[in-house]
Amino acid sequence: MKKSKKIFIFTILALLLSVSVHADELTDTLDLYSAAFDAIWLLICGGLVFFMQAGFAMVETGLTRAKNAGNIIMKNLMDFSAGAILYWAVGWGLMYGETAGGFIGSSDFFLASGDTMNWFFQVVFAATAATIVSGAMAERTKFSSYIIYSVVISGLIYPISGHWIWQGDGWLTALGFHDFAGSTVVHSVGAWAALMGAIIIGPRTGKYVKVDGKVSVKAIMGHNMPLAALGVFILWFGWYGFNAGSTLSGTDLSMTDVAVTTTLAAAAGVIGAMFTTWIAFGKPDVSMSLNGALAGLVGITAPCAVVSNGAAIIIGLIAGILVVASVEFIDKKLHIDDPVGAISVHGVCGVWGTLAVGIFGDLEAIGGAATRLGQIGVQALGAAAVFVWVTVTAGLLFLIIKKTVGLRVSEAEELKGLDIEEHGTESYAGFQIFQNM
Amino acid sequence: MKKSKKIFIFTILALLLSVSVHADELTDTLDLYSAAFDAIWLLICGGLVFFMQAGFAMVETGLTRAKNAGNIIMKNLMDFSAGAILYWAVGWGLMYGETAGGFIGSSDFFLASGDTMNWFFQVVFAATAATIVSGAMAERTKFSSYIIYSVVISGLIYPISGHWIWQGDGWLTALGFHDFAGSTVVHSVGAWAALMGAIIIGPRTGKYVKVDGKVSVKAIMGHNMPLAALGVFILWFGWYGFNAGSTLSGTDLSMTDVAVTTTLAAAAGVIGAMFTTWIAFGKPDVSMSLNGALAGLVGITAPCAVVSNGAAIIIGLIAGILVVASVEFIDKKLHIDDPVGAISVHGVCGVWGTLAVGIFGDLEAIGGAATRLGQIGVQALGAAAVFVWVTVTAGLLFLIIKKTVGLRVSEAEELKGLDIEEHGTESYAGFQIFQNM
Amino acid sequence: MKKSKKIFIFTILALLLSVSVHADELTDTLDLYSAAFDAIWLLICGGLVFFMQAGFAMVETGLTRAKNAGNIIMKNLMDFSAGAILYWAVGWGLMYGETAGGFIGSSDFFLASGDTMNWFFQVVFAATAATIVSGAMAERTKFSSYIIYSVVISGLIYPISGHWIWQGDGWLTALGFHDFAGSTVVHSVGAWAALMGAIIIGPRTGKYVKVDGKVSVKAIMGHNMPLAALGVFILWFGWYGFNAGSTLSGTDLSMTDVAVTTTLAAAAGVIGAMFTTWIAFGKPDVSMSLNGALAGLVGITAPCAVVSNGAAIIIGLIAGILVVASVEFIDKKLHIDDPVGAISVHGVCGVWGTLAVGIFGDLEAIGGAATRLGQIGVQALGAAAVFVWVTVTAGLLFLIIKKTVGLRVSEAEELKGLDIEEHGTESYAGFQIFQNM
Amino acid sequence: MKLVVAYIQPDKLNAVKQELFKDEIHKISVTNALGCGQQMGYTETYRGVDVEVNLLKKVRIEIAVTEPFVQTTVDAIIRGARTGEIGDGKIFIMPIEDSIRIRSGEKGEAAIG
Amino acid sequence: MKLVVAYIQPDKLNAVKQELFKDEIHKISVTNALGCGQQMGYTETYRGVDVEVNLLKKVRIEIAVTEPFVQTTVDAIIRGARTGEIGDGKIFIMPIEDSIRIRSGEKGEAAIG
Amino acid sequence: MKLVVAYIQPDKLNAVKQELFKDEIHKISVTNALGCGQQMGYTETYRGVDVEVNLLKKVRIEIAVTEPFVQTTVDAIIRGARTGEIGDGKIFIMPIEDSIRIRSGEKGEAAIG
Ligand SMILES: Nc1ncnc2c1ncn2[C@@H]1O[C@H](COP(=O)(O)OP(=O)(O)O)[C@@H](O)[C@H]1O
Ligand SMILES: Nc1ncnc2c1ncn2[C@@H]1O[C@H](COP(=O)(O)OP(=O)(O)O)[C@@H](O)[C@H]1O
Ligand SMILES: Nc1ncnc2c1ncn2[C@@H]1O[C@H](COP(=O)(O)OP(=O)(O)O)[C@@H](O)[C@H]1O
Repeated sequence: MKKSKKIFIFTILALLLSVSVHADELTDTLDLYSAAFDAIWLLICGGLVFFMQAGFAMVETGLTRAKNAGNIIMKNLMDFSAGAILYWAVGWGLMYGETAGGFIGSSDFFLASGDTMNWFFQVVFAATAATIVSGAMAERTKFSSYIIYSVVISGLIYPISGHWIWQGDGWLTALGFHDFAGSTVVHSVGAWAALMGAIIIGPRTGKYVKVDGKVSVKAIMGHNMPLAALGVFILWFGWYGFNAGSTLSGTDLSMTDVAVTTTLAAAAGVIGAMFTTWIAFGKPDVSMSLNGALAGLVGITAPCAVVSNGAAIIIGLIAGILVVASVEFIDKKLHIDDPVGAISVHGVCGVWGTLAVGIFGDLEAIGGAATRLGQIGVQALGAAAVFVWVTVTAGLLFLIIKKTVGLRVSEAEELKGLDIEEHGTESYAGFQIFQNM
Repeated sequence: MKKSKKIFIFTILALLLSVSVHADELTDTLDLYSAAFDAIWLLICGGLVFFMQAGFAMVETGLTRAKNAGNIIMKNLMDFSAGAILYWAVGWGLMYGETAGGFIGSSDFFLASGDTMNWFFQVVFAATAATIVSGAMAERTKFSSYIIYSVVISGLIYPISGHWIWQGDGWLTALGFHDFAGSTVVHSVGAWAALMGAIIIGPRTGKYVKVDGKVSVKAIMGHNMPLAALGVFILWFGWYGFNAGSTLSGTDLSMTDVAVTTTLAAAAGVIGAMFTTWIAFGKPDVSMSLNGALAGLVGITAPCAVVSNGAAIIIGLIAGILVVASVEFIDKKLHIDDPVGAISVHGVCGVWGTLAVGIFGDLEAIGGAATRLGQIGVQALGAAAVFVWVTVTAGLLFLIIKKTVGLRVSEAEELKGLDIEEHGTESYAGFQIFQNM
Repeated sequence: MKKSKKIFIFTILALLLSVSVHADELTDTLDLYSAAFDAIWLLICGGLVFFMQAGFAMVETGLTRAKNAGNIIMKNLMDFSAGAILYWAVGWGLMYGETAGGFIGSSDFFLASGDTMNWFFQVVFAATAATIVSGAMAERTKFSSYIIYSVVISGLIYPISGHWIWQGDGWLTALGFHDFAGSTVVHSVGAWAALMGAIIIGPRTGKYVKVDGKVSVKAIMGHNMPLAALGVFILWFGWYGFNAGSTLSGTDLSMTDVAVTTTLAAAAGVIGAMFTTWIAFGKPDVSMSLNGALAGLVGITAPCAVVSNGAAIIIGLIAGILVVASVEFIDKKLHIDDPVGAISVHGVCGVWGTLAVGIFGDLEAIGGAATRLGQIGVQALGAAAVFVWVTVTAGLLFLIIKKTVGLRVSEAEELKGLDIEEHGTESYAGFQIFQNM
Repeated sequence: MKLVVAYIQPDKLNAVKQELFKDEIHKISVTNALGCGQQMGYTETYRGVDVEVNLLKKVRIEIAVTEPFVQTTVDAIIRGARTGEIGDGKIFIMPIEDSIRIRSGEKGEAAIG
Repeated sequence: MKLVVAYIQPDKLNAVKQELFKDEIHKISVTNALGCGQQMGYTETYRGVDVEVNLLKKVRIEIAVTEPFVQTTVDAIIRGARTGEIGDGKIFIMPIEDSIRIRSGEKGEAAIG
Repeated sequence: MKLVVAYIQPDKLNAVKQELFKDEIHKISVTNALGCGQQMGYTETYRGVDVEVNLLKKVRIEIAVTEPFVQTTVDAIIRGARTGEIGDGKIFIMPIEDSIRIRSGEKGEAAIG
């Protein structure tokens, strides 16, 4: 009996051992799976956000004139390309490196850590911020200057304010500022740089004509609405990667909640913008309705994970109305020439989305300030801080470029079109196009 | 020895306990993973189906005239936007809420259940059904009327017949009707509404000209084949989400079988349509070959999960031939003006696909009727029921709109183009375009 | 006490048993999950690679003339459609069937194995190889001949050389040849077929004009740069599926490393090409910069999984420079007319990428030759073998077609445009286009 | 020989062509044009800014005919293009001194038809 | 009656229109044209190959006027289009023998305005 | 002064330009046009429906020259455009009464070249 007992004990021990060995393997497998979820998720979402570059290119091309189409494309191609390499060398380190006082990252340059998964998902965001600028400064900017400032934005300006909010140890994070997918971090940064650029470079020739001392605002029509519409659909599609991917984890099931708030806000943005133009101008305007979709998307970007579906609809609706009002105001009152409405879409609606976190957000989910008013305050502070940071640095940048290499093409070049003058080619060879537009 | 025994026992018990605690955690983890598979899968597939909106917009824009391009775009933008909000408020509840007698859903309005994952995947299907109509009624429909009927389709007509088939307790489900991804539920519903719309609104001016009492059929050429082709490629791409995503589960490995039948049927559809036009008209027709791809895709949508690869090729081939014959018949015999062939692609091939389930499907996999003939009968019944439901309700809807706000723009507006008249803008500013087309 | 002991033992045994039953179930679940990762991953990546067809169609359409746009589209549509069915019937078996001496596959025709997951991911690669040819032979090839040769390429030429490298038992695999995602297997195969096609069919009328015995090279401008740019963005987007998907496993975490090298090389390719044209022609050329992106992508396709980020940038940069030099050389020296630069992008940069594996690759990760020089040698050998295989078989194929059905349309047809002559329709009805281009 | 130049509404081109064909006038040339006449323009809006369009799309027809055919041609054009509303268009008649058929080198009235 | 035909730089169209309107000349027709004159063309490059463009974009204006208005019209065009640089364009004056308003059938000088 | 108006096949534009240049005629204006002449149209099909195209793409050339150059111009055009096939086109010669160079205000024959 003793022996059998021993055998019994050993059997059990062996079994238990095998279970625990198995358990080790199991843990490894489960960890691998968990990592695989994240990798697949972030890779696909990152891919979708990359595809937004096509969306921006098409929207900007469609809403400007045929004679500058090639130039717009080159800008979009170049800002991603130069930006990606700069963000690899410097930007990522400044944004996600170890914090220096909550203000700037200071390690992991050249992606020394090898954290390719997160880098890939982040680089496409950096490129988004940079590319927003090209729309507002379209049809008059020197290509060489464009390369310079777009590199500085992705390599320096964007990562630093990004560090404050998304690195985890940033000073705005510490205050409880919440920006889930980047209404402020990405969109506002791009838009405020766009604002400074549009101001400093001045309007396109013929946009604001002085007649008897009074400024008369002229429309310079975009040349290809179907292309612009395609761009908006691509952006909307990519935005599912942008927002839902910002869970940063493939096992965070709230991703589908995010997809729904994103959908509803975008839809409401279209409706808001369309009816606003219908009432204001008498007819539903095509390009403003397209902007409305983007406005709703930018608006929901910050709060998408912490608001209800109903709130998402309200946020989108207001964003849609806001974008029309803002485009009108910037064009007709401020006389700042923003051909594609980038400042209104990404800046104004970016701020709106950031505040909406405070106004509609589930405070517990946010885990920031204790009171609603407190959260709204923190959100306002964050938006303001980023506004100041970007307008000052981007303003300086544009002024320096203006004084040195020059920011703007000559009037003759502008008249003839940037495609011929800057790239020596036409974009629609063979088509008969009115050049006097 | 007693003590050591006790220790031994306790150790084992503790170990076993830890294993079972671990097992609880494990179950949780495995459940989470299973849910994550579903969430990722449905979110991405839903995103792909959303992107089909861009495809529809481009196909419809490309196959109609330049002067109506902006209008087509607005319709596609608006039907998704208004439809999404309506489907959230009402449609989803009517479709997937608790059944009232197998005929209509009656709970979960405003997505009270919070089932965001399934709602997201379903809303893009509802939008697909609605957007099909715009193609058939293009170039002559009042924009305001369009909004009204598209809202009714996504909010009421589509969800109710959808309930019969996809909710689980619907009366057609009970009879064994099988429609995997929606040849009937989505495509036919859109197409029959399109049919009624096209009949009630009448043909475009100049499409059917009476010469000496005989109707002469004129071609009104689409203005942008590359855009139409891009649209078809986008649709095909999105269809992988449409069909493969309809497994509704990320761990249902049959998804790759579905992807293959989908690919083969679409390819065969192109071949079928191309050779048919080659033989019938003497030259391989571009836009009909593009329609052929869509015909194959619509045809395989219902049976994609229950047929062999060989059957998929036959289904696609026949769909490709059918679509050409049907476009000819509807245009030249019935004189119903469907600029993009929506009725033929989505309606005729939708029915074909639905019947193909019965003809080629693996009866066991379908789990419906006992005999092949029985299954074909059930499929025919389902297709017929949906046909009646949609033609009656949509017919009424269009007639009411016609009598009240009016369905059609004036002939002068039509001549000048809906872009200028309905939206006050041109879509291709600067291009020299022949308006007398 | 005896009884209690027995109970105790049985309890423990039962528990252990339940654990091990549970373990069986667990293993099943874990296996299912592993398979689900692969299925989801390959399906989505395959979808992305499918979408590259749209990219190719748009690039080729944009870089050729308006009067041939419909023809280009038909070719792209048809090569995928016919190719998919051929690859299902024959190609897959020849490529992945049981090897006959390392040279050719000999089983699994008509996908008898039912391995839909891998077939789906592979068919889109086969289609990519076939579609490359259409760009180089654009604007002058008979449509019927196009169908014939594209079917032979996807059904025969591509699968056989593919077998050598990717089937596992191929003779080049045995030698240690490494081509992760297909710089040689896919891109070079397409390009060398394109080379033979472009040589045998001859240049477009008016491309090389003999003036006083000296050949003067004329530019034939592409008609739609925005479309070409959209195509490049779509291709880049799809390339994430192409390269990262080539891990062939959803739990291979190196997928994100691949995404990063892919991104950096493409970006560097743009920069390389742009600055090269800037220096060489005085202005940054739009269409060559677009080619630069593709050059970088083709270059990194083979080595993407075995090189560092820094090496990826160098590979891309050199690819970008190479592509410009090669386009110049092929056009101005060899007088081979390749409207879209397919030979340079896919052939020259394909070889460059294949060699780069040897030059920059991590030898251990490659697991091929023992020394760097050895690996470079093997890579060169593989590239050369494929070059010989394709030029000989494709050359024969084109010659036979030329002698029998004829390869080229008449000069009158070419002048009038293939859209009207081959398909009886125009692609941009209504637009006023200069036909004398 | 005269050159009859007519500006008509774009959508009347087909009708005019048919009327001309009925009278056996088969040779015409057409260009796209923009015109500003008695017909007022209209206002578009683009992103909320008004755009005054006072150059409307017109079609310009040129028909070279021998003297006896001038009236026939003018009548046919009027039949095809007249709606009675502002914007119907104008016809101008200009002298042609010579006419040459490139293919054959024929000159004068022989080359017109 | 005369037909004043002017080739001007595309970007001067608006200025010319305004000058004409100031002088109460409201009826004009415009077509897109390509022109080759004293103004040299320029060179584009496409994929590294030079493209000589010697047909530059121009706008062609046609104005039918009665004799007394010819000079006014010419002056207005010159005011609107002149920059003093090569490429400013040309004006040609041609005889019109008759003019018909399609809408009313009016003929001669009555139909011009 | 005369205005030489020629309708030619679009693909002959370059050849005509070169022949004109050889004879030192450098100033021309070109517009796109559609023409209907002896050359029959062709039939396209769109989605199975026949489309009769009887307005074919042509290029319209205008050259203002002084009397002595008329024949040279006509000959050069014929050299460049003739293939001997139907559709080669037509040349019309019309009187010009005056010509003004916008840049300098020069008038008459001085302004032509
Ligand atoms: N004097 C003119 N010179 C040049 N073109 C003219 C002139 N008068 C009319 N046209 C052309 O004819 C078109 C129709 O003229 P409009 O005055 O609107 O017609 P109607 O007076 O018959 O209503 C104008 O848009 C313009 O293109
Ligand atoms: N003799 C001519 N015949 C036809 N068109 C002419 C002639 N001379 C000038 N043009 C047109 O006028 C445009 C401007 O002519 P250009 O000689 O460049 O002007 P300028 O001599 O005033 O600088 C040309 O591009 C062409 O379209
Ligand atoms: N009488 C005419 N009036 C106006 N345009 C004409 C006339 N005759 C010919 N044309 C123009 O010239 C082009 C070529 O004419 P066509 O008769 O086909 O040439 P051909 O007789 O030399 O073969 C026509 O397409 C048309 O544009």
